[in-house]
Amino acid sequence: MIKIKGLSKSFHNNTIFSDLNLEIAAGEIVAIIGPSGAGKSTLLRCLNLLETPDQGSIEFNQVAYQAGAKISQTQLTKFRQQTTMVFQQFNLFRQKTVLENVLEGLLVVKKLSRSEAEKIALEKLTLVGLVDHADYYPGQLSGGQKQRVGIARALAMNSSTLLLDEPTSALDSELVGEVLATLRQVVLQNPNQTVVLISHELAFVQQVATRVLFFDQGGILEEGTPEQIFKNPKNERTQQFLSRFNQQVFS
Amino acid sequence: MIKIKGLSKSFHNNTIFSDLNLEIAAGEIVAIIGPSGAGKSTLLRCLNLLETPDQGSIEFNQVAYQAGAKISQTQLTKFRQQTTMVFQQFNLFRQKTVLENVLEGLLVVKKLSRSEAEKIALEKLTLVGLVDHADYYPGQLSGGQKQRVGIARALAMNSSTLLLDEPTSALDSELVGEVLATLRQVVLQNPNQTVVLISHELAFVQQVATRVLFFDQGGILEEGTPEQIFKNPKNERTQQFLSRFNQQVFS
Amino acid sequence: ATTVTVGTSGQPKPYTYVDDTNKLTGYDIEVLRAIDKITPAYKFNYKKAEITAVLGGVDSGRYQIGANNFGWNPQRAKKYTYSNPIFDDSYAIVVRKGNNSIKSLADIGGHSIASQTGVNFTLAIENYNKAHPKNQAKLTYTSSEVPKVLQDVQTGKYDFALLDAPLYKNINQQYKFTDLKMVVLKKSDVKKIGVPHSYFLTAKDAQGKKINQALNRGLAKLEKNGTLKKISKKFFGADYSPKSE
Amino acid sequence: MAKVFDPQLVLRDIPKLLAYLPETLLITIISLVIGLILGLGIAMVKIHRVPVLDRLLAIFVSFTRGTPILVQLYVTYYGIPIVLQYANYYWGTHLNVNNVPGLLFVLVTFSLNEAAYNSENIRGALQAVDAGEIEAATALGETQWQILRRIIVPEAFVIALPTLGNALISLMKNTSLAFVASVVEMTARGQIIAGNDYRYFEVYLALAIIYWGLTIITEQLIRLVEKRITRFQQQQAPQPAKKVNFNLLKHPASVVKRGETLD
Amino acid sequence: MAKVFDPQLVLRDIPKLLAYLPETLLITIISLVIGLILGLGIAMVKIHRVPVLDRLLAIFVSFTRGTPILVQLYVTYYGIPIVLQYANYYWGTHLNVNNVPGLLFVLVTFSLNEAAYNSENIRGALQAVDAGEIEAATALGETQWQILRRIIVPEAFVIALPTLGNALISLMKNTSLAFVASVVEMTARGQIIAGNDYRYFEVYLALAIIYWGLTIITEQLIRLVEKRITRFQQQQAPQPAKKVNFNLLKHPASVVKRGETLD
Ligand SMILES: Nc1ncnc2c1ncn2[C@@H]1O[C@H](COP(=O)(O)OP(=O)(O)OP(=O)(O)O)[C@@H](O)[C@H]1O
Ligand SMILES: Nc1ncnc2c1ncn2[C@@H]1O[C@H](COP(=O)(O)OP(=O)(O)OP(=O)(O)O)[C@@H](O)[C@H]1O
Ligand SMILES: [Mg+2]
Ligand SMILES: [Mg+2]
Repeated sequence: MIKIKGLSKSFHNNTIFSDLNLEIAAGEIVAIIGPSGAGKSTLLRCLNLLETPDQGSIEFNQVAYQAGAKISQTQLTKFRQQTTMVFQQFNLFRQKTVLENVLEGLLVVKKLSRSEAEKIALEKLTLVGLVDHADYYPGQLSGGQKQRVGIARALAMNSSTLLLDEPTSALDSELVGEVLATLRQVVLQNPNQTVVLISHELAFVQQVATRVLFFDQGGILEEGTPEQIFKNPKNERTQQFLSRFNQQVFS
Repeated sequence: MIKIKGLSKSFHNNTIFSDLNLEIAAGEIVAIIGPSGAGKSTLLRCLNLLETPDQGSIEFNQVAYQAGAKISQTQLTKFRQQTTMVFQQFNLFRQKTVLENVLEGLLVVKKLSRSEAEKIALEKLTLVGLVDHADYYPGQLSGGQKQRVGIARALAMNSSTLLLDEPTSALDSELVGEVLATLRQVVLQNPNQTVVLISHELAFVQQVATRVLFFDQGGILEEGTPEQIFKNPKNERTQQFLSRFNQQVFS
Repeated sequence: ATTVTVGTSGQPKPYTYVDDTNKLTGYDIEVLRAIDKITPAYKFNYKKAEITAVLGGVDSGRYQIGANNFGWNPQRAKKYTYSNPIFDDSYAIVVRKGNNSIKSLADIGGHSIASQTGVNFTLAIENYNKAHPKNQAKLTYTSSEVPKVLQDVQTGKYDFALLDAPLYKNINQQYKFTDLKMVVLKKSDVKKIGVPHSYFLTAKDAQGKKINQALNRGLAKLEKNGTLKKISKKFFGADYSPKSE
Repeated sequence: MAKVFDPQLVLRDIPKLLAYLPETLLITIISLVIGLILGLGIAMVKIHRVPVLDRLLAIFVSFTRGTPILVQLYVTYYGIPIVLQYANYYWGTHLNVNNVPGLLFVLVTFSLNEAAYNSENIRGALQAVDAGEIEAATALGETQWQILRRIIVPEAFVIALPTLGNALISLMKNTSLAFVASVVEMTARGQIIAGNDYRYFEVYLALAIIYWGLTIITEQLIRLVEKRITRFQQQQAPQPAKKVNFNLLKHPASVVKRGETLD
Repeated sequence: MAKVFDPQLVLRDIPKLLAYLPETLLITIISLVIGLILGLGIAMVKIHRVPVLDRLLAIFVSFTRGTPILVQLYVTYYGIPIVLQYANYYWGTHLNVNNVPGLLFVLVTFSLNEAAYNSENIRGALQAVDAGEIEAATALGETQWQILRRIIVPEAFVIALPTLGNALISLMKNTSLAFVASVVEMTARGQIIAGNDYRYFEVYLALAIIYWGLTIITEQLIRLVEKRITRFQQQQAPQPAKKVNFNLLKHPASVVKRGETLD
């Protein structure tokens, strides 16, 4: 359960969004779509405080963050553990092996014992089909494999919410399928995993999302089930946006 | 008129192709398609001696090259002037402005006067729609604009044959159209310009090529008009190759 | 006893050097050791440093005594307190064998010489050149060591060198310059170069003066009991110890 | 002919000089370590633009890079006592650094010099660390300090190493100036030996051979370290035997309901 | 109290020292230019793996990087005459370097030193030049020499400049060692001054100020050059007013026959 209340964010007088309210129930798979520069990434990055919101509050089941209020390192860590993120550019630790990448958070942040941590890490690597590659370095993997390690690293933290910011847009089209398949599998296997996803892969969004938000002009212009949004968009800008997309994808 | 006779090329015992024969008439637009690693680029690069063939000869109207025979710098320059190349990675001179890029060959190789050279360069830049950007540096251009400068630079040399090695594959899909349109225009406007083209843009190949060669396993497996090759491939490997392509393009 | 630090560069031999057994010794050093023995108020402690650093060290109070075959000159006297003479020096011109044109300081005009900075010989050449603007000696400043300068005289790069006679004898023991000869300068020439003595230096402050007095008392005793003469014989094979008038 | 050059002496001098190798290495290693730590500190101050300190350190770095190290040794070793002498005289204090060993001044000077030279290099390396990895560690919940220690420093080290290696070699050769501050290391020892036998050229040749050897050894060590810490780049891992291929999306028909397991 | 430090002297010394600035600059600039040219040569030999020469130059570079420059000065200034003396003695030749001024030895030593230090840097820069641009120039028909001059060297210069700048500053400070070969530049002049008045500390301070100033000026000059030659990177050109858009392919209907003109 995520509750976002009155959230505002601007960069030097450039307001990205303001007074944004959003509730996401546990187990929802929320896809955010919208034009480039709308602020989708910024919103997502506010959820784990990679960007500091100017105003408003973000509440997870267990912990809350209030913009402007002081927050201790312990609280911050606790807040950040509510979410894990899979990055567009993978952002694997290049000096660490695949296994060490997945272990990192478990050992350093969760402070698990080595054996516990390894058990979890290998489990997640098995899930994404890379347990054979545990001793590879990121530089020795394909883009699709890298992103699957990113997913394993995120899953290992076992946080309630998974944040995905265009997890396939840095991949060649050949590798996109590989990663989307993994994601699909993860999502389908874990009914309680909340997911907030930004993606241009509308086909994918259509298949996995339980709710779609169309984000533009500093706010959520329209929301609904994939069915509603893709087949029957009400807002004119949504229509426009989707028509352009449909052209691009199906041309 | 290009005559390739008995051309062979290998890299340290790895034979890429051998005893290859091919004639291309003036004004033809020959597209070479085929799987990755087949040796398409190597063949194209042999045509301007960026790779030195091991055996065989290459003959243009005016000049000939015989593998193994000594060649003087003057002859080499003359041979290279028969063709100009547009590169996949653009390969613009980054320290030179757009105009200087186009001028380079005119001044240094053709030894034209500054004013003559500028006249030609501006003409070609106008053709590719970048005359406004004459004073930009490559770093300040989009990928599509860079490739159009590459085309202008090649056209300015006014050589009988234009070599294109996947001129759009380093571009975002948005910019591909821009470059293909420019190429199409160039090709259509100059009926005597011979073009040898490697491209994965089969739609484009279909539209502009006068002849298509399917290159694989060290040789030309099949050739014909676009109509023949795309609609009615005879060779099994060609069929296989095109079916995969069609899937990818139209899915 | 108060500990007093002596600064020395460990060269030139035989005034100050480290011998084959890795022990600091030399005429200046052994004289100081002898003074130390008969001066209960102080205890000397020896430190080696690069030559300019020895002078800088006395300036800055790092060393209380400088012992490095220091000669006397007015500029230096402004900065440091001089002890009584510890050594009766003798100066020499070194030329190639067969060169008979330089026999005294008066002959150096038009001849070339390389000399180090901060030594009396260089000042003497500068003074000569000031006095004979039409017939100057060709002076090249250098930071090369003396043996190199002597080698350059031997090869003809320079016409002559000016140095302490005892030093030349020592160097020649090592190099055996077959093509060089030494012309010992007469008393009158020696006076032009400077006071032909060497000294210990102390700082120009109250403490420096006190140490200086102790040094002088010690020197007087050593002269009287013949120790100075003994030390001189040991290092130079001859008596160069100063005689008080 | 006079024996202007005696190659035997070169051989004789080498072991005599090597007896002072520990001093050379001591100065080099201690200055290197302190210099790296201080250099990292300076780099951090620069990156975070700490007011005032930032400017002061910029002047310090500029001075250190802009003046010969010999002069810096003079300024610390002779300048500080002079300042204290004046202080004692005018304010009646009794400050005295004469009992502080010269080695300490040498170490301070070389460490500061090393810090100044390395700070720019370290700053560059720190800033070249992939921002994405820092974000990833942040998102995992690591603290700033953990990120610095676990992600930033190891990566920056790889980037900075070649330049740090060059600085180390310069440092090692510069230790030959320590004699100015009464510290006897190899070069000083060489001067003392030559003071005894007047054989300067031979000693300098012997020193050249030793320094050259040291440099070659150091370069090899650096190369070893480099090889170790860039394992992640070099090693061409065997390509995976089987290519994992989840062909799910290719067949939109095979939609699986949530909660079901695949495979 | 004795005047252990006289700031007035520092001020008096500065102009005296600056009178010898031309010597310092002369040595620096000539050594820099020759060093760059030789360095480029060494780099080319290394890149093209010229047999034998390649190995010899590697030893030369290793020696030069591995030994203090002071020692290198000794080796040339002391060693060459000794070698000739022996040659003359044993083979009866009449070689003589007495008339060769010390400055030449200094220039040779510094140039070679600079060449050795820069060769690696230049090699790295040459190899970092974009292979694609070289291919493009080749395809246009430029000769190897034209490519080197017009494409490779200008690009490599941009890459190498920061390191070359540092080498230049080191060189400038190292010229202070030229006195070993009896060449009087600023530092030597300082020692001569101090040899007269025994005010070493003041002279060294004055030298520090001058070298610092020189370094700052040099750094600014390098920055200027850098700014000029990296125009192509920095200048954020105004975005084009209208975006050119040939919308031809979007409408496959509008196929034009060859030879027809569009627009
Ligand atoms: N650190 C920052 N400083 C200043 N402006 C920023 C910063 N990060 C993002 N912006 C601006 O905020 C706006 C929204 O950016 P954001 O990345 O959230 O868009 P987006 O919806 O994710 O777009 P895209 O689909 O292209 O990723 C953009 O105009 C961007 O330029
Ligand atoms: N310089 C080289 N040295 C060694 N092998 C090379 C070299 N250049 C190309 N090859 C090899 O030659 C083969 C043909 O390469 P080429 O680039 O011509 O293929 P291609 O048909 O253009 O493929 P693609 O569609 O991927 O560009 C490949 O196996 C390649 O690895
Ligand atoms: Mg985004
Ligand atoms: Mg290719």
